[in-house]
Amino acid sequence: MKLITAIIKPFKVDDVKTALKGIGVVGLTLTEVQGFGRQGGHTETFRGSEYQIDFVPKVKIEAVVRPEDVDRIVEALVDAARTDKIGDGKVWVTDVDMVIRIRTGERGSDAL
Amino acid sequence: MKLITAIIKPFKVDDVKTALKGIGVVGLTLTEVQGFGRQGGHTETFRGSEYQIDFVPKVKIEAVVRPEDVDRIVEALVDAARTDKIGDGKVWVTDVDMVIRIRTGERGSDAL
Amino acid sequence: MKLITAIIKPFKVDDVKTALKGIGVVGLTLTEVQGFGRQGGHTETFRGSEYQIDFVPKVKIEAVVRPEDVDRIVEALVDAARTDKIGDGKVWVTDVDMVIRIRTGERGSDAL
Amino acid sequence: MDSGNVAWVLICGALVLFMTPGLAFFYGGMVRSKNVLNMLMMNFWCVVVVPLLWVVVGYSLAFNGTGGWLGNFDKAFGRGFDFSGMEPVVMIFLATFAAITPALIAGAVADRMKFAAWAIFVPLWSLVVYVPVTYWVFAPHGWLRARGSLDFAGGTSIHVNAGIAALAVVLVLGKRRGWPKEGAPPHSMPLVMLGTGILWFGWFGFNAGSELAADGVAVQAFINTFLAAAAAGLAWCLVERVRDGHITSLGVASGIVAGLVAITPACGFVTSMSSIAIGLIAGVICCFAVRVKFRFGYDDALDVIGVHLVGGLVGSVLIGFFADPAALGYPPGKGVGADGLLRASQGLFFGGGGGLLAEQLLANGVVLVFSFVVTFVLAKALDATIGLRSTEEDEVVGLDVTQHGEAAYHSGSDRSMDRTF
Amino acid sequence: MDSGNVAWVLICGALVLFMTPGLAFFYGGMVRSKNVLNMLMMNFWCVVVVPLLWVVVGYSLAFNGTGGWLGNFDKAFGRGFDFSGMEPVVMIFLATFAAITPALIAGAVADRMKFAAWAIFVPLWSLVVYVPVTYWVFAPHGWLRARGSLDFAGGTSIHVNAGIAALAVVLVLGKRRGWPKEGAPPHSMPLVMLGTGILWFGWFGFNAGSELAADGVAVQAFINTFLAAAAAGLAWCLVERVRDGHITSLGVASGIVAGLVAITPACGFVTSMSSIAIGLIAGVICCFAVRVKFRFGYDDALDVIGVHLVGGLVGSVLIGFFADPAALGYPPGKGVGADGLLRASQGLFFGGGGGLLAEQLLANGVVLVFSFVVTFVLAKALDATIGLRSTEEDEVVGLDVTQHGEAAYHSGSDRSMDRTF
Amino acid sequence: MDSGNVAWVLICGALVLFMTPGLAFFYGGMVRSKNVLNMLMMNFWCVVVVPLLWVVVGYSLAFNGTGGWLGNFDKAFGRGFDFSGMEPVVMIFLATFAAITPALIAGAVADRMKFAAWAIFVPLWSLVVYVPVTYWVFAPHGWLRARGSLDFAGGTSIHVNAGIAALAVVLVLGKRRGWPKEGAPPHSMPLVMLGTGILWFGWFGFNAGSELAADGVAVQAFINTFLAAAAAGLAWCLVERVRDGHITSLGVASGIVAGLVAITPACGFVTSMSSIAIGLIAGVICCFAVRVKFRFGYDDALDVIGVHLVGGLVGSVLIGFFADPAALGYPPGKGVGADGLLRASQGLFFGGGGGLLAEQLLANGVVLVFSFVVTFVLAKALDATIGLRSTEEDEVVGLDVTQHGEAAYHSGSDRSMDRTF
Ligand SMILES: Nc1ncnc2c1ncn2[C@@H]1O[C@H](COP(=O)(O)OP(=O)(O)O)[C@@H](O)[C@H]1O
Ligand SMILES: Nc1ncnc2c1ncn2[C@@H]1O[C@H](COP(=O)(O)OP(=O)(O)O)[C@@H](O)[C@H]1O
Ligand SMILES: Nc1ncnc2c1ncn2[C@@H]1O[C@H](COP(=O)(O)OP(=O)(O)O)[C@@H](O)[C@H]1O
Repeated sequence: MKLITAIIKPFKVDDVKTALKGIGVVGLTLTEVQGFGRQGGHTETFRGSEYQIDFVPKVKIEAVVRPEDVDRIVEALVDAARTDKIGDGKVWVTDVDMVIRIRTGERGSDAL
Repeated sequence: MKLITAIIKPFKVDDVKTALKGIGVVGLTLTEVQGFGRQGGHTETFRGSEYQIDFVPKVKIEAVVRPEDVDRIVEALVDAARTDKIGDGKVWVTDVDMVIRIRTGERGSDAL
Repeated sequence: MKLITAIIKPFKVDDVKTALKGIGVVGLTLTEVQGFGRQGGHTETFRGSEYQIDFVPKVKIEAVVRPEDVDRIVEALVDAARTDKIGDGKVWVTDVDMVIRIRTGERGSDAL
Repeated sequence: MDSGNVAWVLICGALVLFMTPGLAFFYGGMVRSKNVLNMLMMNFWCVVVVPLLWVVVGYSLAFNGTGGWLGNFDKAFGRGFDFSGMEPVVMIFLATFAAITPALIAGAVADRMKFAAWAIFVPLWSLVVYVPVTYWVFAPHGWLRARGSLDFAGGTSIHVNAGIAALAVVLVLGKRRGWPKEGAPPHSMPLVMLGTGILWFGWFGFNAGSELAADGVAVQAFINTFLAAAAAGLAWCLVERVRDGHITSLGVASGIVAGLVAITPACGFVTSMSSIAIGLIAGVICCFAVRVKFRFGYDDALDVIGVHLVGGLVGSVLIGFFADPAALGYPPGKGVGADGLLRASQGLFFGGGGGLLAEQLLANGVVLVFSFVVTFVLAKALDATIGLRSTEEDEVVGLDVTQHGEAAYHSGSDRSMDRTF
Repeated sequence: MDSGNVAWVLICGALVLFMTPGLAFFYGGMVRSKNVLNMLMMNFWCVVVVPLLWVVVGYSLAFNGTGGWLGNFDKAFGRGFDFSGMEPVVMIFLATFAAITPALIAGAVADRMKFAAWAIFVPLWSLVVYVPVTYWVFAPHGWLRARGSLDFAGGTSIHVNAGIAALAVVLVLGKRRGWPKEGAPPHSMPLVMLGTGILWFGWFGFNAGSELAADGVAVQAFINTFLAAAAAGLAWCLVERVRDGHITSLGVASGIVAGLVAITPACGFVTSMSSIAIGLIAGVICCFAVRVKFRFGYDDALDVIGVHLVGGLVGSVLIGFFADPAALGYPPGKGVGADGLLRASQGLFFGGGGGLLAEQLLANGVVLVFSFVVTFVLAKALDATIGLRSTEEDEVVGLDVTQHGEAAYHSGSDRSMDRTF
Repeated sequence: MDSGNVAWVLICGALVLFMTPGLAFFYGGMVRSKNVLNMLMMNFWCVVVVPLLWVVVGYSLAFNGTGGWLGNFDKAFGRGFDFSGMEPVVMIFLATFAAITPALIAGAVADRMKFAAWAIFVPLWSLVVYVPVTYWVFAPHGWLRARGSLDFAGGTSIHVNAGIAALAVVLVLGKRRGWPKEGAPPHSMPLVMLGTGILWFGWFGFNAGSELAADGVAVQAFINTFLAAAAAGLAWCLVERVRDGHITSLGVASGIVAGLVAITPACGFVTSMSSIAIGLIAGVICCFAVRVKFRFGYDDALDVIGVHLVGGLVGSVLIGFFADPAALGYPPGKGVGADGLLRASQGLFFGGGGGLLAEQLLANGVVLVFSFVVTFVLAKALDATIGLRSTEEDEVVGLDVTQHGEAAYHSGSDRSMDRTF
């Protein structure tokens, strides 16, 4: 099994979800995160004091998938998340030893 | 070292924590996440407009553990988190190259 | 590629960010998490009923980096995050199969 | 028709109307974020449904009579009011009291009651419990009032009445899953403190407005409302400091409300110093009373019983000791009050003997029994028909989504969602 | 100068001032957290800019005249007020009305308007639209009023006026990206409910204060304000229950506001039972009206048109049917009202024939056309010069950060940030 | 006893009571979520403790005297009030002033003060600083007032007094860890804006109620309170626009409060146009004053000094220029005011020469010195005994959990927790 992790722009969540659903991804987990990167942040002013906010809101999407599906899914994800503007985010893939469905105890691809 | 990641139902957090504590897990990290899966979500209505909310609140639990403990811990976790209802969640295990305790710089199992 | 994951004390975020920036880390992702560990939590009282709160607020930092940079970065991170008080947190490193920049589709170290 | 009195009672009416949202936030902050809208809705429902009922028939039945037991229909449908006199002012002022009384009960049934059941419970309870009790205690010829029991602004008819009714409903409704082993800390204490501020602010209208005139008694009631709340807030803080080691914001908020409840029946009959005493006593007693539910195992989620029932009883009984209408310039025993029919005697501490105390005990005893029995029967009937309790699944998911199809907060700073119409 | 009347109108003025923050929270809770401060600012901007304009020149132009079309400058710069009479009280009371009227429009343009454009739009609109319309409808000699049309507290001059202006602005401004396919649920419903509570509370001052005295008509207006809000809230809930299967908190809040809007023009001319009827009708109609935007494709973000324009029209037209000043003790047709110049005739249902209805239709028709045209031109002019619309990038990032350099919430419990000065 | 005046002053008292929760939210929204309950508690503590002290002894010492320096005990323990006159109304009205004054200081000591120390500081400070200063400035025979200095609603005795006391306390208390390098942005700006709305609403009672009657002067004070707040809010916005490029919500809120502070001493002595001038001046000056702390390095966390001390001084000194009691119908120099003892002279701009200005400078100078010295000694004494400052560990973890055993928010939508009793 492989774990696909993607950091995307929040307003792209629906598009990505729809795209992944479209190619048979039946489950994923989403986390609200904050990103630091080339995109840079913004400044805020409170009573004349300026603050540099380096972190911008992002969404992290994690999906455990079958190894053979990784390339298709990553491709679909990247297409759906791309806006061609800086800050679109990253996708990375890591190896998973095993996955279990809590409800049934099923393992491996049956657990997805 | 191995990293156990579990997505569970929020109201199961206490049970899972107690169970893991019981079998000697001394530390873990929790994140509030939102899950998309078979369980499906719900609809919300605002001034007559309907929205399909596909994501349901879940909690992600991460614990770095000794390889030899993985099976016992996963088992305990699954038992504690199971409600036999759809949406109970997943557990997956990934490999960890090294772990360090920031305070002491200890590495490996001493760091847990 | 390697993924460095660190759990640190929230008020250390700026120091850590600055330190990593200093040694050339151009991007990272931050998540507000809650930690359970040796540090213990605190009790809260509501109308005379006590609650034991085991989880303390922490921040999780994730950075995908080149394998050869791991040691330098981990070291810098640990130094910046250390307060020598219990609860400083952990750092762990996992292997990453591949990483892609969504905007450009670049892979590997070019994606960072 | 004196413009100063009209201005005073109208603005007091607006203040009391504002109390129901205040109560909604006070309660709503204490529940988990999955149930907060349901709590707000239980309160807002009272304020849209009950006032209509009040104007259509409630007021006439609760105030317009010559017998001791119940009013008639002469003032039903807003008929027969003379707008050159105070009566329409009084009618609408009291509509806000009718609205907030069932809302008090919402705190006890939090997190688990089917909204449909609540929606039906509220108007029925107002008619079969609130209206008769109000007549007995408040109406010029009400039998409990005629006997000489005193209730200036609604300690017996509102707080004791709603508090005991809350007990009856929770006994039928049962405990929340996990309770008492598990508890759910407030999802937003600032919301609770906002509710507290609004309640105190509005309570000046509730108590001092009940004089129905801007005169010396209203001033005394205003002063007492201020002091009793402060004294009870302080008392609760001190108990917490000694007992728990901490002074909590929920503690001071609870104490303030307990003091306001306790002074409600007494505020027009006691002196400033007595109001401080009443506040201190109520603060201490209620601070312990909120823990009684763990001993007896009834799940009064947000302590309606510990604060409103107990606080109301404390204040109402203490009238028997502290009442000093003479000091306030009432001709004692003579007909006084807005309608000239009130008989205000002295309390035990001020040369009045035990007579008044006895009447206070009787009046509250009567209300306790009547309200508990009728409410219990009503709750049982609803449970047997449409069912009071939400499903366990709904309780886990939360009442906001399951009862109202809404969620209170959507944090995702700029996640938008597809509309499905 | 009667102290009771002064006290009443002053406190009502404070209540109406409090309504603008209330409106800000009502609207602010409905937008996403990235745009909430911008929404609050659009409202607060009105309350800092417009009252100054009002005292400097607005009041004099909007009320102080002898012709039918516009006032003069005799009372400009706060000159010429007699502080032993009611006029300065009336002037400042009405300043709060002037402030909240443009604020109503903010709900329609939410999430996408450049703040600089809003900052300029507000004072200009107040001068070229609000001032003349107010003179025609409200001023003693205003031509629409002189003809006999009735508007007790601002249904035509405020809600219809602001509602149609909102339509004109959104037509120039265009839709939010993604709308109507995507929508954005309220980021904080408790904030919406807080706004609702404050609005209802303040609306008593808005309506009953408009009598400018604490008398029987004020009492009737107060009662009607209470009942119509409750009736409309109830009606909206029932429609939702039947149509959507759920009763929502946003629904009851919307219904309450719709009822308050609808009774605003009528509250001083109808009986209690008529106010319930008006509330029920307004609640049902507005509950459907808020969905019209999807059919016609104008992006009225927070339903200013569906609630304020439609609700205002409903109430204003229903005066033609329900007006019954005789029952309220006005000498019908004779000169009455605070300035002794009002001609209040009976409505269709109460023996008045269709005359009043015709005047109501005329008055609202005139305001609809005038306000739409002038506002449309004004919006076009601003768009052509400084531009009305924020960049798409700013819209995505959010208006709080891009327009105001602030974020509404900083949750990180103890993350501190480096100050860069 | 005029019912209109009683109604007016009572409702104003309720409005001022509501201001302390308002201030709590204004401050509470500006701190991090780990410290918000502590901030709310510092405010609520004032409102439960000080009014009791006030009725028991404070009022009598602060108002009931014949000498120039301090009152006596004749009205202690609520004794000796005639409820057919205005005095009890005045006493309770002023209790709310006594409560909010120390609460103002809370903004300066945010995030780091031990709650136990605050709990003791508040009543002591009220007795040794607030009571004498109030007597000198406000009491009929107070020496500063007798000399002819003017303070209509508490600019000198409340805002200057609390502002300079705040400076004394923070000098003893020291800076927050990380300050000024690090700062902590507001955890909830909507909460700040809510506080702002409540403060403005309540301030009408604070200022216009201080006339203690519903008459022409009250109307002028009401108008001025409205206009100065608007003008200062606008001024602050314009400075921000020019200086920082953005108009912020915290900016408009700060400006509004600065204007309210500045007009407080002047509202009953100046004309409408003068109040606009005072507001504009105060808005600009305070907008720069809040940055002075970075130059001098005192950690006035939420700018009590920059807004209340500076704003109070500005308003109080400008009385010397703008006072025009003649235009307001006061017989100049003659005995006027509620107690008939006030001597109101003209300001420099209105033919009064420099006399009044000199008195204003003297009065504020005296209060600055007295309040600073006594407060500094008091703070040092507390620091030496129980300690003012929380531990660094507590400061990092947050004061809510460490001082009160509570957390403000529990977001986990349905996480429940084991009760340990
Ligand atoms: N090395 C990294 N490790 C983890 N997350 C990263 C890394 N680099 C960037 N990110 C995440 O991706 C987001 C976008 O990256 P950024 O450099 O801003 O733009 P782009 O993806 O177009 O290069 C960042 O906000 C951060 O959340
Ligand atoms: N492939 C996956 N990758 C990551 N998370 C998943 C995946 N599938 C499911 N999840 C998580 O598990 C939760 C429960 O899964 P779901 O399919 O709803 O029920 P069940 O676990 O009973 O099959 C989801 O809400 C989601 O958070
Ligand atoms: N085995 C673990 N797996 C994942 N996270 C852990 C683990 N142990 C500790 N943590 C995280 O590290 C934080 C600090 O750990 P703790 O034991 O409290 O102190 P220390 O790091 O000084 O040993 C915890 O709050 C938790 O978030």
